[in-house]
Amino acid sequence: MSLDKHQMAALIARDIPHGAYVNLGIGRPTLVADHLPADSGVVLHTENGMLNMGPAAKGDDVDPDLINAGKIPVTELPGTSYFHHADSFAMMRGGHLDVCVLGAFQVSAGGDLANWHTGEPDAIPAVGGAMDLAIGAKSVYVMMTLFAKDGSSKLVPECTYPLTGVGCVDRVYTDLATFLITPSGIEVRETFGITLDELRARVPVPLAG
Amino acid sequence: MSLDKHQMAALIARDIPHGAYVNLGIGRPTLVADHLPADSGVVLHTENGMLNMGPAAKGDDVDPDLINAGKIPVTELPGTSYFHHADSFAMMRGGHLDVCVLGAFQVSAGGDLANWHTGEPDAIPAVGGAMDLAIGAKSVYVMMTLFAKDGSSKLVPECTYPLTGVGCVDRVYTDLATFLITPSGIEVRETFGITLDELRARVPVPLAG
Amino acid sequence: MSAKIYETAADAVAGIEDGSTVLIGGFGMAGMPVQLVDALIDQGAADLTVVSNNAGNGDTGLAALLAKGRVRKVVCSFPRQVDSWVFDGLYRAGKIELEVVPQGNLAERMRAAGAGIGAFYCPTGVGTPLAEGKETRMIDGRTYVLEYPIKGDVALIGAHRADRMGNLVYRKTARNFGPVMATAARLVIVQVSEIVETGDLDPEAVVTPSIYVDRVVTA
Amino acid sequence: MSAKIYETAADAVAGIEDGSTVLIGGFGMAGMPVQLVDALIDQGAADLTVVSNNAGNGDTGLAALLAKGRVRKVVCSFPRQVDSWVFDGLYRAGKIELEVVPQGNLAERMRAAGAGIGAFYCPTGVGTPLAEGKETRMIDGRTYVLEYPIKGDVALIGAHRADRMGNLVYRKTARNFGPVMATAARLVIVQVSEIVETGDLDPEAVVTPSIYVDRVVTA
Repeated sequence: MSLDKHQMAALIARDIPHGAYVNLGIGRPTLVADHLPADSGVVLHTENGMLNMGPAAKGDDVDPDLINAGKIPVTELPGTSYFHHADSFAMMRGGHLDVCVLGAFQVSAGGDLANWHTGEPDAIPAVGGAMDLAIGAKSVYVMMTLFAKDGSSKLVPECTYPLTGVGCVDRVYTDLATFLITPSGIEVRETFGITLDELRARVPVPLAG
Repeated sequence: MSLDKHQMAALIARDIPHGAYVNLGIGRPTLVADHLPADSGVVLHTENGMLNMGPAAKGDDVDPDLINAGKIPVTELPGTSYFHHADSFAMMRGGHLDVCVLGAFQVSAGGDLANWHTGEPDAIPAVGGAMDLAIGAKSVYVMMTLFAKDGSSKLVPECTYPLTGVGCVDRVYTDLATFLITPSGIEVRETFGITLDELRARVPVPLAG
Repeated sequence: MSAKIYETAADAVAGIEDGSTVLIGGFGMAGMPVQLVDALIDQGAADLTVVSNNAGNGDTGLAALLAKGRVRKVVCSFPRQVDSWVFDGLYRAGKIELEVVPQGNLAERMRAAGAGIGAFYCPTGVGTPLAEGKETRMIDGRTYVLEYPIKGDVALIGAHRADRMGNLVYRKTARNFGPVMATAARLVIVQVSEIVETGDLDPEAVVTPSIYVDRVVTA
Repeated sequence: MSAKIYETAADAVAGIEDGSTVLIGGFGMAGMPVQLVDALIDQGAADLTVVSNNAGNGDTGLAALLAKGRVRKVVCSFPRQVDSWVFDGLYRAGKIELEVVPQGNLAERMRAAGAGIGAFYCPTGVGTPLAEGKETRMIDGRTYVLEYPIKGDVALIGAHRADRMGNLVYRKTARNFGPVMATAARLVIVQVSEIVETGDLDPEAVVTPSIYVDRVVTA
């Protein structure tokens, strides 16, 4: 069976090392937090200036001064620290985060990432911290469905959407398979409800089994 | 009569605008602090990470964690802030200090400063924050005797000692005269116990009266 | 010592000139200096370049400034939001310029302006449309893009508390761009929830030292 | 959560390799991690490059490390002090290399290493012997020198308090180079006066976030 988004999030959560410093991109990657065990020691970073972010705030805990990068009210955990934007992005860009998990429109065989702009001429461009996250973390994990709504593969020989970062993606977690991007090409770590041959037939990139 | 170092310090103190943010270089320039009136509103910066430094610490007030750039124990005043070295030098280099007062071996007609190295071949070079201070403050005042022990002028057409900064000095306070360095040359603002003609005879730089 | 404390937001924004580059703090609404932006609307300065992370939310604050036609250009990382209809309309009508800057570059370029850095080689954006036409350089096997400082004529900042000298502390993630913008503008205007006596802020916990602050008003 | 807390300074400095670049905090003795430097002497790593503001005082700490012949090169802003006889002797005997760096460049170059900046154009030192042979560029009518990051394999830092996650606060001007060095080295080792429970430091006042800290020991 293919994975739903919660199963994908759980799979990623299981792969994050104990005690890692992690940034979860806005959207689906934030689901990963729900699957981290209580004793994971994982510390969440949000690029708007906070380490050791807690779960979303509810009810009386909502504080307009305490939000995540998606502008959703969150909470703080013991051991939180706050810092300004230049310090926060220095932390990201300086390679101090262990893992970041991002959504994507496309990932190329060489690990290029496209996740900020569909390239449509009338779209208003908006990048936020995506380009900084893409090049900053020690490991960049992408979380996405393998195929777009029109059935085309989002794992591609070369991205056709405008790039977010070049050669920055290490792993791609999808509903149908997990891919490792290595210097010698893409390796399929595991599949879900699909065979390697079926994958090879539908994904226009060489896949090592 | 020529000025002694305390009179020079008093003269500089009088010229510092109300409420200015000021760095006093190590050595004689620190004397300027003793002559600032209590209501001057002047805020002293020390490049090792502090604004609103107070007077030297005495007796029980001595705290090895609270020192100035000359490594002398000092005190804090209400409204002090501490910051790390990169932030402290960003403050200097970014042009936020109103005035810094520095000692000098030589100042050139064009405002070049030499104050860090005598150029002797066996001298161990040591620059500290001198080059950062020289280029950072909005106004750089030099405090020095006008003549060296051998009688030579320290105000020179071109510095012969290794430079600290190029074209960075705005004013030179000496025991015998105060000089303003302007785009059109050096102007003598006032003299002490010496005539302008005597000055011109001994200082090898054109002096406007 | 209290020369920096202003009675009203109108007094605090007096003198901002047409054509100014105005840095406006905040990430969404957290840290947004709403009262100062409202005062700037009343003050009337036009032909502004606004540098801020977003391009206004709803119909108030920065969005209202845009709606009044006072802004020539927006420099930001993320203009497109669910409630950014004012900006969206102006942009699609060709009535406003937009420079999209990666969020980290926005912060670092203002930091460079404040720190006296002339330009810096940055790893973000290499090979992307946002680096097109920019100088690049390979250093130690990695490619970098050359980025230049963003200086402000004015910064409008929302902080938590100020003392009467102008030292500032912020609150939680509302800190965001405030401390960096305070270093990057010639005239720094701050709205705070509370002004305390000088000496009442912990010197170890001051985030923006008083040297960076010109005018403070309670909002 | 307490994987970062070490029992002894000897444990904390274990594994530092010959040939390492070691960043050592402190400005004079303020913030100097004396116990860690002593432990490094016992640990035995040699052929080190030491980056620190000064080049040792008296006969202890960094001066003792130099006296043992463990240091190949010193990168600092101010080696020459009244009590720097150990360094002075080695230098005059040609037994140690010296790179003198303006203090602001020392700080900013380490900050660049920590922040992922490939190089930066800096106003300090232009036209002086310390910029000789370096690339320069005119930007907006001002000349700048191109400066590169200083990265450490290890940083040894003295701070005031840590919590069990590794968040740090400093004390007064002993803060100096610690926070910058913590960002610039692969392995960051800290001595503190006191370790407190996680949650006991004010999140608004943490100066070095836990992400930068690998090992903490009470000294």
